Amino acid sequence: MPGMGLLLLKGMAVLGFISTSAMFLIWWERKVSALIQNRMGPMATGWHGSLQSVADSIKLLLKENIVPAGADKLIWWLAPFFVVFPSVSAFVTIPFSEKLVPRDLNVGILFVTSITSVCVLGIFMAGWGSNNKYSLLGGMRSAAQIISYEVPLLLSIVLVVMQTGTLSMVEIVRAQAHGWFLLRPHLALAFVIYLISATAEVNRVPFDIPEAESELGAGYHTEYSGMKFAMFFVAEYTNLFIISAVAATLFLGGWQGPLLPPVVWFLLKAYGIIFLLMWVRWTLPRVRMDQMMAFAWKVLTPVSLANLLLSGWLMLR
Amino acid sequence: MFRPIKVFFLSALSLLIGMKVTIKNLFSPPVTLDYPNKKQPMKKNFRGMVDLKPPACVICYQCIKICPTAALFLSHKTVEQDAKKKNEITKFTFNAELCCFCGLCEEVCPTDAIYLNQMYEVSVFSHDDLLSIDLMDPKKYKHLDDRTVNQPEPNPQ
Amino acid sequence: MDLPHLVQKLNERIPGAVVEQQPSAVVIKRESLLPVAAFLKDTELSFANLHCVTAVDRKDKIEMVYHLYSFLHRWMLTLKVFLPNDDLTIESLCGLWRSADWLERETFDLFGVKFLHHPDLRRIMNPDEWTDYPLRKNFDRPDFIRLPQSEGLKAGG
Amino acid sequence: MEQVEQNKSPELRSEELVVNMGPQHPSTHGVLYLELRLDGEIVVDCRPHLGYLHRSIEKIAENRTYIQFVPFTDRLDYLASMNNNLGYVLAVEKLLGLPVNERVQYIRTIIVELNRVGSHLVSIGTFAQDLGAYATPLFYCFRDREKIVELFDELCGSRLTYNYMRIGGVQNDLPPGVDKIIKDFIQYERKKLDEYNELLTYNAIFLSRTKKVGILSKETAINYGVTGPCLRATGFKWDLRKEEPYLIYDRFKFDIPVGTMGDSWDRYKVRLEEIQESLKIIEQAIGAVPEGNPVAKVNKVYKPAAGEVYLRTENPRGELGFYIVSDGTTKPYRNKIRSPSFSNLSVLPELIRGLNVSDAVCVLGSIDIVMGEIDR
Repeated sequence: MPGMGLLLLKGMAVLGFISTSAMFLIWWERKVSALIQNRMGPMATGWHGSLQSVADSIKLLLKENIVPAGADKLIWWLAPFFVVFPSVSAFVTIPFSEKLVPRDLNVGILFVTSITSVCVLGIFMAGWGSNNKYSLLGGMRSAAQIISYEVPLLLSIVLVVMQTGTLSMVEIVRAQAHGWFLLRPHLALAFVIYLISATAEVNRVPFDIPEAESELGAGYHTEYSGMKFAMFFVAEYTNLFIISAVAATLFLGGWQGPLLPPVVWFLLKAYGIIFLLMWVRWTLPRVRMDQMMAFAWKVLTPVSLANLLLSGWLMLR
Repeated sequence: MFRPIKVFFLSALSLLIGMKVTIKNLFSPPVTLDYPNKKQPMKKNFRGMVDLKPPACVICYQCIKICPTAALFLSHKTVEQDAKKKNEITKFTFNAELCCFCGLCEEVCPTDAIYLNQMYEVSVFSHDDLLSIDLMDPKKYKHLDDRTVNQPEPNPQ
Repeated sequence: MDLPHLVQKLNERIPGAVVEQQPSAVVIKRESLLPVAAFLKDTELSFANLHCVTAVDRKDKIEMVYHLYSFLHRWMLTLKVFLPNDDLTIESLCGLWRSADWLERETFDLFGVKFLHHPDLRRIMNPDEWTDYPLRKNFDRPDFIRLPQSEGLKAGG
Repeated sequence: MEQVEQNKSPELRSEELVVNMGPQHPSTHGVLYLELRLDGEIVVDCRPHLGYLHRSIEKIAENRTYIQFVPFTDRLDYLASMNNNLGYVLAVEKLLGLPVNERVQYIRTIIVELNRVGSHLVSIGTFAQDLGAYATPLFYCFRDREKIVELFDELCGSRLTYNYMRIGGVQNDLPPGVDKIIKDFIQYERKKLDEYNELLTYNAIFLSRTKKVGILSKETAINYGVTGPCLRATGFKWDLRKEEPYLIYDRFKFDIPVGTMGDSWDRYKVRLEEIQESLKIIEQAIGAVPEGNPVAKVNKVYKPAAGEVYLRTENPRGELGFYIVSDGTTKPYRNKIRSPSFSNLSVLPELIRGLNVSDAVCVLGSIDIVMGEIDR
C-alpha cells in the first residue's frame, strides 16, 4: 500500500519536526530570557549551549519516574498523553507551504481549535491525579482559564472565516494573496484578541496562572518527573508553535512572501510571533485569577463580539 | 465613557514601555561571566580559606582566643635547643566546617602568620576533608589549587 | 517627660505599683502590670507602641522587660517586672498591644514564662514537644556546648 | 449566606482546604511555613510557623565576648549585614561610653546607606518575582546590587557577611579611589531607577496586582509594632534617622518618603524612593569624609560596667533593637535582638485574610521579610 507508506512518512516528519522544534524553542527561550536579563544563558554544551536541550532530554529520559503516594494512578499516567496527543494532532492541518501540508482538511481551522482544547482535559487530569493540593489548584485554575479564553479566541477566528468563507487553512492563506489580513483594521483587532487569548490558552505569562511558579510551586505538573515531565514540556512548546503557526496562517499570509521559499517564510512568521510571546513573557508580571477572568469576559469577549457584528454588517452591506 | 478607554490605552502603553526596557537590555552585553571558563579575579583582601605561614607563627594563641566558632586548634610543646627553651607547634588544625570566615584571626595575628587566602572554590567530596585541615602542611590545599585563580605565591619567608 | 516625673505620676494614679526605680527603668509590681500598661497606653502619655518584650534570667528571679515607645513624646520607657522562680506567670499584654502576641510567645518559648490570658500561647521557634527553656542560665543539655574549647588553649593560653 | 449553607445537601458540602505553604516554597523568602486555610482560593485563615532557621543567636551571644559576636550579627538580616553590625556596635559603644572619631562616623554612614540601597534592591526584585515577573526585574536588581557588593568585597573581603564594623571603629579604611566608584554608582543607579519605574512601577498589570491589596492602616501597624517601610507606607512619617538621629544623620538633607494608603504598591514605592534618599545621603557624605584613622584594634578586651542599654537603629526592614545587659564581665549577660521582620511578619495573618492565594504571596513579598532575623 503506497498510500499507507506516505502517511507513515508524513507522521514521522511531523513527529521529527515537533521534537526538533520543541528542543530549539526551549534553547531559544532560555537564550532570549538570558539576554533580556543580561545573562549568558546555556553555554556549556555545544556552540553557545545549542545542544543543551539534547542533553536535557537525555537527562529526563534517564531519570526515575516517581509516582506520588496516593495518586490516582490511571488518571495520573494518562494525563501527559492527553496533553501531548492533541498538540501533535493539531499539526495535521498546518500548511507549511502550498504543497507541504500533512492533510488539507476542509474544516482545518475548526479541527485545530477543537483538538487543542482537549489539552485542558489532560491538564486537569494531571492536577487531579497528582494528589497534591497545589496541583489541584493549578488544574482548577487551568480549566477555568482555558475554557473562558476559548470564547474570544474562536470569535476572532470566526471573523477570518467570515472574511474568506472557508474553513480550510490552505484556502485562508490563498485568500491573503493580495495582502495580509493583519493590514485590515477589523482583522488587526481580531489578531490582537487572538494573540492575547492564545497566550492564555497555552498558559504563558502574563496568564501562566495554572503554573504560577511563585504561588503554586509548578502547578499541575509539580509531581511529574522524568519523561512525563518532558512530555508536558514538549506539549507546552508544541502548543506555542501551533498558536503562532495558526496566527501566521490566519493573519500574516502564511507561506506567502517574496524571494525566499514558502516554507522559510512560514517559519519566519511563526517564529517571529513566538519571539514576541517570549519577549512578553520575560517582561510582564502575572495577572491574578479573577482579573484574568474579568478580562476575558468583560473586555475581550464583548470587544470581539462587537468587532464581529460591526464587520459582519459592513461585509453584508 | 471616555475614561475606560483612556485607562485601557494608558495600560497598554505602560506594557509597551516595559517591553521597550527589556528589548533594550536584550541588545546590551551580558554582565555575567562564562564562569568555569572565565574567572573573576578575587579582590585583594578576599576572605577565603584560613592559611598559615608556619615560620612566622609565634604561638601567641591570639587567633584561638578570638575565633568566635572555635574553628582553630593549636597545641605546642617546649623543646630545648642549644640550651635555649623554644616553643614548637605540635598541632595546628583548622575546621572549615565551623569557620565563619570572619577574618578576626587574620586581624589579631601580631606577625601576620595566619591569614585568609583567596580560594573560593572550596567544595570537596567529603565532610571529613574539611574537619581538620593541617595548617602546618604546605600542600594542604593542593587539591584545590588548580581550581583557583591568582592564588598568592606560597611565601615561606 | 522624664523618669522621676513618670514614677510620681504612676504613684499618684496606681499607688503601690512602683517597686523600684532603676537608672533607666521602672520596676513595677506583677499584679499592677495591666493597670499600669493601660494607664501608659491610654492616657496623655500615649505609649502607642510596645516595642519589645523580653526577659532576663537573673538566676534568683526572672526579670520581664518591656520597652514601650511613645511617638508623641519620642521617649522609650523600660518597664520591668520581677518574677520569682517558683511562679513564672504574668498577665499578657495582648489585649492592649497586638505586638505583644509573638513577642510573648517568644519569651514563653525561650524562658518558660507563662502569660495568662494569651490567645495562642505556643512555642514559636523551638519544637512543640520540647520541655527545655534554652535562654535560662541553668539550661544544660548534653548536646549543648557553650563554646568548644581548644585543648591547646588550656595548655598554652 | 448562612441560609445557603444550611440548604446545602450533605452530598454537596464544601470543605476548607488546608495548604501548607512552605517551609519549602518559592515565595516564602526562606523557610517560613504558612498554614493556609483556603475556601476555594480565598484565604480564610493563616497561621505562620517559625523556627526553621532558629540558631539561638541570643544564647550564642551570652557565650561570646563582645567583639566575637559581631560576625553573628551578619547572619541576622543577611541582606543588610552592615546595618546589623552597626546596630550592635553602636549599642556596645553606648554601653562602654566609647567615643569614635569623625571619619568612622562618615564611613559608617556611607557604608550603611549603600547596604540599604542593596537590600532594597533585593526586596524590589524578589517582590516582582513573587508577582510572576519571571526573574527579569530580579536580575536587573541583582545586577545593580552587584556593584555595591563588589565595593564591599574590596572594602572588607566578603560579599554577604561583611563583619566590617568594629567596636570603636571599622575593620579597614576606605580603599583608594572609592569616591569615584561611589559617585559613578550614584549616577548609574539613578538612571536605573527610571528603568525600574518604566518596567514595574507604572506597569498596568503590576498596578492592578498591588494597588489596594493588603491595606495596612496606621493604627494596626503601630499596634502590631510594624516599623520601617511598611509603617511609612501607611502614611506615618516616622524614620529614626530623622526623628532620633544616631550616627551623623542630622547633618544631611533627605526626605522621608511616605505612602498614602498602606497597600502593597505603597510599600514597594516607599522602598524605591528610599533608594533615592539613600543615594542623596551618600552623595552628601562622600564629599565630606574627614581625615583620621578609622581602624579599630580587635584584640582589646572590653569590660563594660554592669548595666543595660537598649538601642534602635533604622534598618532597611524596620527598627532593629539591641538590648544588651552587662554584668561587668567580658561577655554580655543577655543580648536580646528585637528584629524588625519579626514584628512585621506578625501582621501578615491580619492582612491576607479574605484575599486569594496570589494576593497572599503579593502581600508577603511586599512586607519583605528575612527569615534570618525572624528566627534568629
